Amino acid sequence: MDLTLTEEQQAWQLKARKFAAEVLRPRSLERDRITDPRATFDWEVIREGSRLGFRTLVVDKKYGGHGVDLITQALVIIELAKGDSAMAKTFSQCWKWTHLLQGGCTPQQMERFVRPFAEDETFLLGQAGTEPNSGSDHRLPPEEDPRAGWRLKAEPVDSSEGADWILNGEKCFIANGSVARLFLIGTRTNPNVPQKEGGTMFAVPVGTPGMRIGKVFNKSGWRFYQNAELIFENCRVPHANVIGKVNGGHGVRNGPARLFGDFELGANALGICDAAVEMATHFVATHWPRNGYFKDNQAVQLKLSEMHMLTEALRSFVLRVAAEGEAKTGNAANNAILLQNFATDALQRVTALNMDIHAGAGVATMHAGADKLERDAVIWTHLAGDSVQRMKAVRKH
Amino acid sequence: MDLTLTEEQQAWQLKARKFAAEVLRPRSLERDRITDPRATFDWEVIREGSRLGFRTLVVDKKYGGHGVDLITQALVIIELAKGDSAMAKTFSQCWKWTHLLQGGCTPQQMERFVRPFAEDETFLLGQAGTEPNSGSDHRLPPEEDPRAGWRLKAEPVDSSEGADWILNGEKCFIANGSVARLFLIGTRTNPNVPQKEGGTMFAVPVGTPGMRIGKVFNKSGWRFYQNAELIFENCRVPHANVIGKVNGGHGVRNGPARLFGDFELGANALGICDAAVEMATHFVATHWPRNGYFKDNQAVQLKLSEMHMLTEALRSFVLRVAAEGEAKTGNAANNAILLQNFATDALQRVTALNMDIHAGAGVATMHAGADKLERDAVIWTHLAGDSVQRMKAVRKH
Amino acid sequence: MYNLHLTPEQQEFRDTVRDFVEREIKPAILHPDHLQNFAKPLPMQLIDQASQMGLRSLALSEALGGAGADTLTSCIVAEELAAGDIGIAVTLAETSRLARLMIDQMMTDEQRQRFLPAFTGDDRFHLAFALHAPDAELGWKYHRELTEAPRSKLSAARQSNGDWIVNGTTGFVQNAPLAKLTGVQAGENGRADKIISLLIPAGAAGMTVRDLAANADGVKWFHGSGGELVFTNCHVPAANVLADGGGGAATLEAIAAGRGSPVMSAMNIGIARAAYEAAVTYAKLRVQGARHIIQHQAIGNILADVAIKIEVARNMVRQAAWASDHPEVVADRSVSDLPLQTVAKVFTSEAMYTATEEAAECFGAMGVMLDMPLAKYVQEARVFLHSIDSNNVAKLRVAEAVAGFERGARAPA
Amino acid sequence: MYNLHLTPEQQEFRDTVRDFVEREIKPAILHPDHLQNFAKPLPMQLIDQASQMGLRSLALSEALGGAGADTLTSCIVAEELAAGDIGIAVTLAETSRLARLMIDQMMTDEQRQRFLPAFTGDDRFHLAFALHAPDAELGWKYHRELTEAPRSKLSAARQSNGDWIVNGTTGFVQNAPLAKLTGVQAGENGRADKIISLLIPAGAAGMTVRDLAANADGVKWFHGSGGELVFTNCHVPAANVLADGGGGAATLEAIAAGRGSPVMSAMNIGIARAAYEAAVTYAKLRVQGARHIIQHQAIGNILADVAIKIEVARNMVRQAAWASDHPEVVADRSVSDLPLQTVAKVFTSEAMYTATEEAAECFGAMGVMLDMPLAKYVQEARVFLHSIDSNNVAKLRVAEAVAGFERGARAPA
Repeated sequence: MDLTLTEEQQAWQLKARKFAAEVLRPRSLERDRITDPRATFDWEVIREGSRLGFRTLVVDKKYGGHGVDLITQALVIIELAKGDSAMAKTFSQCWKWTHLLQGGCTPQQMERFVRPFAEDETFLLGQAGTEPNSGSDHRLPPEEDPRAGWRLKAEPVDSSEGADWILNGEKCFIANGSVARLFLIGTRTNPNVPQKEGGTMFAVPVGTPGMRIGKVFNKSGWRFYQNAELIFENCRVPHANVIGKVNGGHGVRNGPARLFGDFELGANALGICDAAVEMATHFVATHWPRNGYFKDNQAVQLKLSEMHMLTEALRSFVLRVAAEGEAKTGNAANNAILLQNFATDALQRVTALNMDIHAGAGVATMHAGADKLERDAVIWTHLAGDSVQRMKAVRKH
Repeated sequence: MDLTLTEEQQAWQLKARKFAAEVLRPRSLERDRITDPRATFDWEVIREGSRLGFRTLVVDKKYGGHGVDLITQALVIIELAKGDSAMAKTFSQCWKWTHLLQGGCTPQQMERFVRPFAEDETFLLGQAGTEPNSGSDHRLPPEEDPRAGWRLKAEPVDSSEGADWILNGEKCFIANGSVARLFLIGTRTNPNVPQKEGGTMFAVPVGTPGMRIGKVFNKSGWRFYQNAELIFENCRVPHANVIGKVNGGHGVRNGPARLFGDFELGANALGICDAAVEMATHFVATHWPRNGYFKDNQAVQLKLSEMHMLTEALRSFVLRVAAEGEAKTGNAANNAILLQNFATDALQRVTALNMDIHAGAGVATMHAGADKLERDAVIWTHLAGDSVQRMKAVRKH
Repeated sequence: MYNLHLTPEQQEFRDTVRDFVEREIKPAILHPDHLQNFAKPLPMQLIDQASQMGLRSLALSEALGGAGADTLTSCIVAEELAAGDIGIAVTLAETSRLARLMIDQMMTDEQRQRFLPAFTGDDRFHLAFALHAPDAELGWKYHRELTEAPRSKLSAARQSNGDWIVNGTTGFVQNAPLAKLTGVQAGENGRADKIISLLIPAGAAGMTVRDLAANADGVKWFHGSGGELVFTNCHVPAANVLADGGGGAATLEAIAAGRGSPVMSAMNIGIARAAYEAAVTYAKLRVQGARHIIQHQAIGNILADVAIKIEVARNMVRQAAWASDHPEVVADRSVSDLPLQTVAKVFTSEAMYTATEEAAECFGAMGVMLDMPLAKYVQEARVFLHSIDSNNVAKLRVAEAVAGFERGARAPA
Repeated sequence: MYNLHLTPEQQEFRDTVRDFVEREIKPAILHPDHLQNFAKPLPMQLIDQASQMGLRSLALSEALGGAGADTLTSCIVAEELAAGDIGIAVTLAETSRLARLMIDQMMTDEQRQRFLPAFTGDDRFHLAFALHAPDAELGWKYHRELTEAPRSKLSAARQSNGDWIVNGTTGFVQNAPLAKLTGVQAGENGRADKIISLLIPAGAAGMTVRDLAANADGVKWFHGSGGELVFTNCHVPAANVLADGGGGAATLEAIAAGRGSPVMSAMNIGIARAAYEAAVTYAKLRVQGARHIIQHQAIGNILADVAIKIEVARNMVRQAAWASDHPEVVADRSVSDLPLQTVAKVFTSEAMYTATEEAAECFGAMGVMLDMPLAKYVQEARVFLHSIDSNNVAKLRVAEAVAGFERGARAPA
């Protein structure tokens, strides 16, 4: 057992730290405060990040990416999220779907979908699973119910092999929804069996007739991160765009992208925790220096101590799951679920303690950064920490 | 970064697992239920464990031990504690003082103290710091107050170099107090300066005239583990028994034994968590199988999930600190403090959830094992998780 | 109109009992010999003394020789007694509440004439009642109809002369090993929809008490004394049939539905308060870091947290207690129509357990020593989380009330 | 004697306000346009309507044209209003409580004649009061004597004709930007031991309101409107000196010491209740796993937990409210002598924040959307943890009470 990082890993970590400090952090509060949810995005962040390799970090080298390991992915997410959690997620969301594509594409599809993604610095990826009546909570039992899960219909134009498909239905809360160029769409190709057996994944480029982007959701946190509706009205997609097999969408979605998707939330949360610890430590060191209320204050010491404790516990968990995931050991996927649950609890407590510290003896205005971190942290409840996400871990046992 | 265990590490882990299952677990509840706190101890456990190498696990090979690394130490503690936490601690307490001796002894002292310890399968070690008015809470500020800390006095018989010392005073809560053969005694050799600058550590074999064992404390948990009073009345100790330097006791105590002492509580807690998860999982799988109340019960699933989550977070933290401690990286000591704090929270929550699960819809008798784990867990509050232990982590910053 | 004043009588009860606790109970109960005794036998002499003070018949009507205390007054007394010893408190509270239920509300005049003098004249005359309660595991079936019809644990067969023969085994019955008179609810031929209540004196042939504490794999997880009652062709004369309707019906229903009597919650508070008071006293004595530890923020914050929890819990329990005697306060919407006793039970048991642990933390290592009071308080507070009825199902019962779910009528067994 | 009944008048207030909230406030406030507006301007027209219902002068005595509501009644109204909108609730509650303080208790007859008609006749006549409060940071100095003498933030210099000249800057003053009349406490020449109270009409030369929400590095962290008052040689005629003693003294002391008015805590409950009711409604509509989600234990347990927290908090706040008007209930030991308002504030703000977050969890992703109500409730509940007075210091104040610590008298500045 050895926690040493390779030189390459350290190099990526430092590059990400610099990018976060110089590009993300300075724009973080400014983007957060824009009222129109479509206007919070900043392409300059994407372009700069692309040039440094962050957008295509997990794309295989032979397709023009960097093909880094899971540990490097963790290190980069942590650093980027310390600069701005939502910006970090915009990048790592592309990695998640790179994992999906690389797990499910034929070589031809790799050329058609992954290479163009790698080559264009404003090319982002999205995937659409959630629907108005099939969210993360559709896994409340019984998930084997055919009524549960995706309802967006994909029907073959005629019954011959290799025919086009017509998509009809609606997706919501789709990440990178208003900014991605290519979406992976979970569809129902057989409504009479559970989603597991009757779902199919399609690659649908933006601009495909019949697909349009609906509203961009106006969230209380993670405002930079775009979540949008996607609406499909007789959207025709060639059979060559099926990723994996027909009725095999569940397997494609639950390949390497699943573990990564749970795991990245742990790493991102850790970045926020690091930012909160830094912010609180700075506040304690600089506020009221004359009378030292904070430094001599046991209540504040206990809060800071708890912030450190949870942050280091979370860091340990993130690094372990990264190493396990990279080594493909048996428990990695399940530990990734537990990690995202734990990240929710740790993150929300750490950001709340940071706010408590900034509140001092009471305030009439709250430090905008402390407020933002807590609003970003609340998002985890609805991604990684609700009861559905918590039961998932033991249902698999 | 690589979490793979060496073959030797795995061998120790398996050996410990077998010993815990065959020797510790079968005696665990029986020893716990003995009312006389002096009678809970079982020398057979020590002898068996000694034969397998657990008592002398960290003694250098050249002195007859096994000299295993910190990762192996963690793995063994986890396994032993899963069998019985207090029995595990009795062994690992010897390791802690082996660390202290190996960090502070001259070669002659190694021969006089460590070799006999290694050779005798009922030789246990103890160290005495706490006094009735100098407990772990003496670090509430200001620790630099000369009135804080050890008061047990050690005075030279005459002022010449190399003279004997006379010890007077009292120690309490001393682990292995009624069963150890050799104690390391923290004394005050200069009461006019802070303990840091005026404390000296002596090795005092049991049987030294003027030292006697007082009461054995009657604890609600960890009943196997012996905590006793040590009373010194004109106890004469040769100068050759000073470990480290005169007035250098603080440094000796805060060498490798300090990190290990914080760290081992994390590992031990993890063993209890593993036992609790196993117990709860078994209960859920076997209780009321006919109507499946538990298995179909979301409230129970959420409790089990939280138990797994905290246990895996704790495991990650323990392994990381073990690896850092072994690699002697900068933050290991501080992370060990945070680890013991976190272990307190995780352990107490996990054992409480285990009890909740065993409580089902309400009980008139509680599963004795679930009750014991929770009583053992409460001990952490008073060792590793009170406010003093939590402030320590940030005071060092 | 809203008013928080206690009556002079309530205050006098409180002060008298508190004084009794300080003078008599604490010296005996907090003696290291008692504290270190794993078995902790009930201190019967202290219970006798309390009986002589009228606490055994506290809730019995004044007309029958009791103090006629309402539930709020019973809570006030119970908190004080439990701050001394939970075993004493729970034994007396159970007999007191059953005196009201069985003697005042369920007995015929003839039965009263037979049993009241013995009850009144004997400080060791305790009562027990084996309620026909809904299946304890019902809570797990949150928001689901039952698939099986409920059954009565005890079956009573009517004899031609009107007498009854009882068979079966109850669940846990508080005070069962002590009781000189036990009320028992049984289903006629096991039918859950035909419940009769019978009076059975201690020593009746065919009735034995099964000691649950003797369970080898388990540890006692209730307060005071209790056990299961085992009936084997136990003969009960017709004259011992209790009235099921009348004054007792509402009480029985409340007991069955509430499943977390405010009096029990008040005892729970008493334990935490004893721990809190001990911690405050200790924190004012103990010096560390050149100050009394109460002057350290870390300790101050703990004690404040404990004080807040106790204050809030007591207030909630008083509300639930008073409302249980005044259902019209729910009807006129002055208070919520949630099951307040269950709300109070869940909140109190969780808050008081944390509070007791926090109080123990102030004692350092002494907080876990069996010869000191704190370890006792922690263990006793822990039992409240799961004993008899656990918070697991209590919360689901509150959830059913929130959801407005009511189980449909079921076919009798 | 202990009694939990609300008066018919209290119930009527509750029902009327609840109806107003449902009919008028919610449609406007929960409109996506309002919800998504970061600035959320105060809905003055709704405040006017509420004023016409008498809510602006709720606590003013009936003799002077108010409703003479006590603190408990004010809490009942505040909870209901806040379930609609906290901005409306806090604005009205502040004016109402200050109407009682300033007009009933501190004004001379002559002053009343000058100001009451304007107050009565103008729905937009709001009040503010800049209290001379003990140093807000005092709490950090748990159990320590002060090393510096306290100072008054405002200094008033007496002129030869009896008029006063005020200089200095207050801390945060609720309603300051709205108030047509502001009470101000200043130290004579800055002396903290010589405080006078002055009436200053809006627009007085030398008084400006500093908008704290405009702070570039900070976000608004209070409810309703407020700001700091900056005085630069502000001239106040002798006729505008308020009585400091008399009826107002106790109120002023209570405000200064309590620092967590039960009325504020009642509003905090109102927010959580709105979130809870929304969650129950949604859980009964939303279908997942082939059932309404309220039928899932995971959701049921959350809702039960929220319901328990709200019930317990409301009960505590009512106690603190009633006790604040009836100090004799502390004196006769019917309730605790801890600072009940602070106890209620700490408990309520923590419990209601958790409750609101839990309610939001039931909504899945919709729980964080700004065009839905839940995100608003969560943010509003969060502010209560730290606004004006934070729980950090509030707990230490409770700790000082537990420890029996009182700061010694200090030398005047």
